[in-house]
Amino acid sequence: MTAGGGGPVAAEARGAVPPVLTVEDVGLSFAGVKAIDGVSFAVAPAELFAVIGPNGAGKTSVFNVISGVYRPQRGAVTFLGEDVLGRAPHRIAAMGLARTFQNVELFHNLTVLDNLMLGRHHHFGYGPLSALLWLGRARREELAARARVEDIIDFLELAAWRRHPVRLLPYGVQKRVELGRALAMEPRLLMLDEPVAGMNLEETEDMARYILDIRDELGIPVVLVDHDMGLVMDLADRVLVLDFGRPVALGTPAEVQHDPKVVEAYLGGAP
Amino acid sequence: GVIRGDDEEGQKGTVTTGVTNDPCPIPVDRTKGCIYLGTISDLTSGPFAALAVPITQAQKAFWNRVNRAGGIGGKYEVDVQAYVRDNKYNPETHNQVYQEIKDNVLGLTQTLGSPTTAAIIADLKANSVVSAPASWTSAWEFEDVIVESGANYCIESMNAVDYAVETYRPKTVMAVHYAGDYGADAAAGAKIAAERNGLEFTAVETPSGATEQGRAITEITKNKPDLVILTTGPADAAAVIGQSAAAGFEGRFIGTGPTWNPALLQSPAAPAILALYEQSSPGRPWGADTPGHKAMRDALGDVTPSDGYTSGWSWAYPLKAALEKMVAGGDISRKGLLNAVKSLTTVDYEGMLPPEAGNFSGDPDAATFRQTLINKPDKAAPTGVTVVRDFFTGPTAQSHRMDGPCFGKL
Amino acid sequence: MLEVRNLEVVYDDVMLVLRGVSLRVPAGSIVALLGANGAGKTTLLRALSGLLDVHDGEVTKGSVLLDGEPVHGLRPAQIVRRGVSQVMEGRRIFAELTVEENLRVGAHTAARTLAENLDRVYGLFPLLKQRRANVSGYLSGGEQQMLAVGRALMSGPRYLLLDEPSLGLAPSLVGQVRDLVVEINRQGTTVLLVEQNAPMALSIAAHGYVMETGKIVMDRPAAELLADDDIKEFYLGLGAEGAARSFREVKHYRRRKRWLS
Amino acid sequence: MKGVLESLIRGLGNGSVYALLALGFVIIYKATRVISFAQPAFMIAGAVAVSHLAQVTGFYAAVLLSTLLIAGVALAVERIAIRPMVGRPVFVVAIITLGVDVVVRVVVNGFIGLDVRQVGDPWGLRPVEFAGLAVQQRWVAMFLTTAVLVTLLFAFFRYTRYGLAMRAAAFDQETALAQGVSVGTVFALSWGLAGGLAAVAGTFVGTGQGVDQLTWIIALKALPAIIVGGLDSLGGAVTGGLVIGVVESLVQSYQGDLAPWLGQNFAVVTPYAVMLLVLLVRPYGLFGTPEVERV
Amino acid sequence: MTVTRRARRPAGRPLLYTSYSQDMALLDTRAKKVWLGVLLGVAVLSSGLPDDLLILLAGAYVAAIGAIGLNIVTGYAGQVSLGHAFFVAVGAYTAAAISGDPGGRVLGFGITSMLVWLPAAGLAAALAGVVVAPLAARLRGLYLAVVTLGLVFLGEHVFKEWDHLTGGPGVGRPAAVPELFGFRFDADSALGTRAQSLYMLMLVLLVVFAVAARNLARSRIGRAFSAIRDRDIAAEVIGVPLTRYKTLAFAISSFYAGCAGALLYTITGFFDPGSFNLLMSVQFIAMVLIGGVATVSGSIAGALFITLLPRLTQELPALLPFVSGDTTQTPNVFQIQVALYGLLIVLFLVFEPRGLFGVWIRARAYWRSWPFSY
Ligand SMILES: Nc1ncnc2c1ncn2[C@@H]1O[C@H](COP(=O)(O)OP(=O)(O)OP(=O)(O)O)[C@@H](O)[C@H]1O
Ligand SMILES: Nc1ncnc2c1ncn2[C@@H]1O[C@H](COP(=O)(O)OP(=O)(O)OP(=O)(O)O)[C@@H](O)[C@H]1O
Ligand SMILES: [Mg+2]
Ligand SMILES: [Mg+2]
Repeated sequence: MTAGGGGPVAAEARGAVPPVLTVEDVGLSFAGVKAIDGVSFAVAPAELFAVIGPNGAGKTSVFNVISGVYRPQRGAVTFLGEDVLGRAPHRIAAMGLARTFQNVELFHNLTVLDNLMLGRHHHFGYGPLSALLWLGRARREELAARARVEDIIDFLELAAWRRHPVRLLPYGVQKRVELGRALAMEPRLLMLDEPVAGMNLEETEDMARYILDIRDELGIPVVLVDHDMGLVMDLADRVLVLDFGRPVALGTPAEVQHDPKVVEAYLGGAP
Repeated sequence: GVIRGDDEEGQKGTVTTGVTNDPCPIPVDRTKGCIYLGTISDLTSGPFAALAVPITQAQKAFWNRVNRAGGIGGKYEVDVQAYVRDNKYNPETHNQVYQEIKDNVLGLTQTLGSPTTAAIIADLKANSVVSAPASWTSAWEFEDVIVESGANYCIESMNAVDYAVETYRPKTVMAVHYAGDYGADAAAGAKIAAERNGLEFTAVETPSGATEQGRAITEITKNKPDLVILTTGPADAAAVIGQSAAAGFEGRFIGTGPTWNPALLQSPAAPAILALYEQSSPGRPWGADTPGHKAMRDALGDVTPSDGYTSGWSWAYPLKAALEKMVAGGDISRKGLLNAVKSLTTVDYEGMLPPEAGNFSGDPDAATFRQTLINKPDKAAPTGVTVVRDFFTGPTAQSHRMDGPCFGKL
Repeated sequence: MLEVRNLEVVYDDVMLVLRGVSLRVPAGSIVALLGANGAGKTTLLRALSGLLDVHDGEVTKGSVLLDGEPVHGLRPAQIVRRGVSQVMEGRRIFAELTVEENLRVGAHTAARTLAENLDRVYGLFPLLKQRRANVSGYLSGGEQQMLAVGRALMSGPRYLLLDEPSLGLAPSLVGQVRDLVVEINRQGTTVLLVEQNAPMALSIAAHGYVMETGKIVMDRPAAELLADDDIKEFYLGLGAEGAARSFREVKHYRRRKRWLS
Repeated sequence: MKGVLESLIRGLGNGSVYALLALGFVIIYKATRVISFAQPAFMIAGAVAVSHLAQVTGFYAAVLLSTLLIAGVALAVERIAIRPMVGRPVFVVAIITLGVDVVVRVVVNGFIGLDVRQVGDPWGLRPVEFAGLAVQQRWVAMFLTTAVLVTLLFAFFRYTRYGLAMRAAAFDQETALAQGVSVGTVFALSWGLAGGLAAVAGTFVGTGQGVDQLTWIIALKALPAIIVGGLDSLGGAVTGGLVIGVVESLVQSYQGDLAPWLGQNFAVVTPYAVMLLVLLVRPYGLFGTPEVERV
Repeated sequence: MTVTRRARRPAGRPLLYTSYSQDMALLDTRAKKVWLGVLLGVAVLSSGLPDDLLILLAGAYVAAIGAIGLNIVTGYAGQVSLGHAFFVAVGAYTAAAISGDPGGRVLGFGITSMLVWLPAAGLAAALAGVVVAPLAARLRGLYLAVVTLGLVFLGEHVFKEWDHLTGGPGVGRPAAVPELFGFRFDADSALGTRAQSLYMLMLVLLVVFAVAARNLARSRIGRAFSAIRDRDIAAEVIGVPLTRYKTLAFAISSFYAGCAGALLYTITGFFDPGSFNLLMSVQFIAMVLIGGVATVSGSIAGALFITLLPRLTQELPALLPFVSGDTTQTPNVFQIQVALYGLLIVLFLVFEPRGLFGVWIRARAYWRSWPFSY
């Protein structure tokens, strides 16, 4: 899969290879609140799939269901051909599902470096004993991991912050670190929850660039949630629109953008 | 490596570890040398602080009097103030502070508590550091370096039971006691005596803490024993006696020495105590009329009377005797002191205890002192008790063979 | 009028974050404060509402004047009582309290006007009214953001400091928040608006400041800022010819503009 | 049967003391998320203060004075040692309270002296006949006093804005400050109340058997009580206290016969056993609010 | 990856590394190497101190091992445990029983070699840790703290009842025998006094345990612990199994505690079931907090501070002439000693909540930014 992957590529991919992720008729409610109500979609390899919708529409909840944080009352979730519903989050992560969080969920007292290294947690094979002794295996694996992490640090231009505890970093940088942590997992699918919220234009543009590179050059499919329409409409191959947990529209940016339901439910007349 | 402990002997003025030719820090007579004795006691936060404080104070007064009376063999005065340490009733702490002072003292005029002393006994023996314990557990009968005074808890409660048998003809005896060297020791004595007198015996171990006595009280009121041998602390004793009586119990209580505290007569349990309680003890109370007691009262001046003072004071006599013997013998050293102790068969307690109480020679069984007293509560008396039965040895104690600490036998 | 004079703020006794910032928020106006991440905007707001020492930060130089009286060094509670109230960055709602309880806490200093303020906020955010009894920690990000803004209004402040209020809000809501700010301001509350969404901020502000690494680098009427080429390029995302750039065109190695350095 | 009831009533009596102590812990926890290990010291201080004052002013006045006195002491401690810690990790603060406990207790021991001190309460060990049961008056007194105090507290937290302010401050001090909540005042308030409650509890602990240098240990009983009830629930504290008291009392009376294999004096640890059992079922105690977490 | 891997000098790092292994080394800076060298030197030299101090320090070193253990579960993994005393006890009794005299009053198997009883003690405690972990894993913050406290009380009860093992309260039992290849560390020997041998033994062991802990901390496991502490949901979502790691944390921490317990009483040679109480747990917590959370060096500093404090406070009253040595008066020296102990802890934490480590950080930060005062 090579660069430039817009709609057609994805379409072709959908035809050719089985989807990376499928969500079928998922329903989730909390004490009366219907967070998700019959949502279905599929993400093709190397597709850049966006989910948008008003606040409280259920976007984050969908992410939480897929990554195993919430257990839906109904529906099915298949990742890389396996049914992952009800699996513990860490096992789903080990399968290669990485995500970022809407409100940055970094490990605040750890340095950027450690946060990224943690992304690689399930790639390590050594156990407590060799950890205590720091002999052969532990040392070897740690060095290797460090090398991969440094690549990401270069890629995301985090070198300057390498040793800083993330809690002291500006919000924008924290978001980048979180992306880095997800990349360090060497994911088969990347889910980004509002990656550019609270960023100024410059940073938004950088983030856009990173997302495109990840998809185009690493060929990692991405599910993107954000309220920045400029970003979503420019980057996404396909867009799913939710409202009150229900799917309102699904299609290419061009299609949904002019869908009156979407305009009325979501876009409003805002800048 | 250097072996420490005796290299101070090289220093000028030092005769041996803990003995100098220079006068004491607070001398009566500057021409005399000084013998240093250490004190390791429960002075602040531990369970026995209330007793330990007066004990320590009394011993200070005791040695002060000795010094003013010309010291030891006219050659030395005794200092017990330079090396006083707080053990918080914790074995590790006890050991730590002991390590701190051990190279500066000839012996210990007080080492309080059994588990605490056990944490240093090995070292005491290794360096033959003669020490006076501040507890009457039967374990001390079997340690040469420990110079205890007065009968141990085990004997004390044997006598208590025998006394009760004569006086109240009980059929059933219950020992309500703390765990360990104090409580279990007394309970064991009571058990032995009960068996010898063919009485039905039960033991109820109770934790410390006034609200924890519920079980003891229930056991007492449920089984209604004719006699309860009580081996706890004062507050708990008040709870047990008071509430059992409130619940209609009418049997007798006899408490072991440390169970008593004069303030119990101000407690709500006072009526019950006056009605049902007697108290055994290894020595005569504060108010007793003997030269020793009188000397003590004069020496201490106007303090709130407490038999902590009485015990502390009387415990010091054997050490005084041993020191005099050592100085007379000329071998002024820890070994010398230990030999002096081993050769003591009697000690002059100035009437506080019979001279035989100070027998430290021969085998433990023979040397064990077996006389105790029984007191009854008395609002008029300074420490709230007066003697009803002076020093006596009950048949059980008489015939009992001391072949190991009692608390092991419960 | 809220005025900051040559303010210097240091964190942990060592990290100098504000290097002599000065700005004025005239009573009754809306003032926008733009700036890259880490510029020090939040720090400035902390200084204004007396929350620095919670972060081991302190004002080492300069002063903050509220209607001419110095207020730096006052305790936060006192500052709130004087009518300055802040919407903190990152929502910071009391997750374990219900929506309504959150609002009540917001009204801690204005118990008398509680009822009317409550109606006002529910009027502005019907969604909150629906969720009034829900535990706020379970609200969605945007819902929490509304709650944060609503809570700040509960003390009926004269000066409202907003730290990125549109963060995480759906476009339609961003519009609402903008109108809301205008409305609040019309009702007589002075607003200092920290925003990453520059178009939104400048579209309603009378005056704008741009902050870079602890210094104010631009201080112009909003209209002028909107016209400024740099602002156009770096905050509004408009190409030179004035049309919005597509994110796909953005070059990774694009030159970075810095006003100083 | 009679035995069971009497044992039960004794349990309720002691339980209501635990409840008072537990309330102190909970109030401080509600406002600061800290378990104050200084409570035992305040408790014993209260009892000792009463035992001295009672001789001059009589019992009831003494209790009132001592309550105010200890509340004052608590306030001072809070101002000096706790207030500077606003925004600090709670466990650091917890250890500080521990240091405070040590200091206060040493001072108090000085006032206890060698003897057991009596608080001079009017009830003594006198029982009242009560449906054929001999019930000690002091237990009735404890129970009633606790009931009254609890009602007052509930009213306070219900009808003033401080209840809410406390929870807010506990959850996020900075944000609470930003809402104009004076976290300092909240802290002071909670410590003052807790100190006062401890003093009352201490007095009751002293009734019947007096106070000595070890009495403070009883205060630790409140810890399992607050866990059983839920760390941040006033109602929970009361329930927890009573449950612990009753179970303990019943175990004291019957475990010896029913389950001797548990060893003598299993009663001493029953509070903790109960606590563990409750937690197995409810990780936040009976009434504690679960931690809110979502991503 | 798009960018090829380069071991180049990373921007913004003051120090130049030519390889990651250098950068990831325990002592990554010259300063650290020097400091450690100096400290170890001092430690070794101080074996010339008077015996009583050596005994005290030996105790402090053992305490440090325990504190490091607590720091692993509480400092790194964020699971606050007041149950440390219990695990210490398990270790102490395992060791004592294994090396105890078979014919004696209390349980003993007569295997005196440290090589046997030290690991055994650690493992026994670790096992206990694994047993409580499942419950602990469900609890949060202070709930966990108080539950683990309950563990201490339950343990105390068991140890007091089980007098065949413990000798019973107020009586106690002899501790483990520190014997290695026939050499007795608890007796004067050609190599030095009892105190000196014990001191060196504990020093060496402390170094071993400390290095191991540092390794753990910088490994995947240490990182996973910190992740759980900072944000457990996020940790799980990036692939860290919570329960498994919480259990692991308890196991390792308890292992340290067990070893500390086994060693601690070889110094006094004797111990009593009353010792393993709330106070002990609390002292360990204090060591961790005063030293600095989640730092090994901090734990050691904290242990030294707490263990030496009483000795210090003993000397202080001597400087205050007005207080009397008369134990019946208030205030007397002994009360002041205890009060000072509490007071110093309070003062210290009020003025430096981040602990001794915080002091060091401040100093360093200041130094770093020198000559600029910010
Ligand atoms: N754990 C939970 N408990 C109760 N309600 C929840 C929970 N999680 C989500 N909800 C509710 O489900 C609905 C959807 O929440 P979700 O976070 O998915 O919205 P969203 O689309 O991410 O909104 P936003 O764009 O503001 O982040 C919201 O109304 C929220 O209140
Ligand atoms: N508590 C703190 N301790 C030390 N440094 C801090 C602290 N808080 C912030 N900083 C530093 O101060 C600088 C300014 O931070 P601040 O949050 O004010 O920036 P900002 O303009 O609000 O950024 P954003 O737009 O992301 O909110 C940043 O470099 C940050 O690292
Ligand atoms: Mg969301
Ligand atoms: Mg900010």
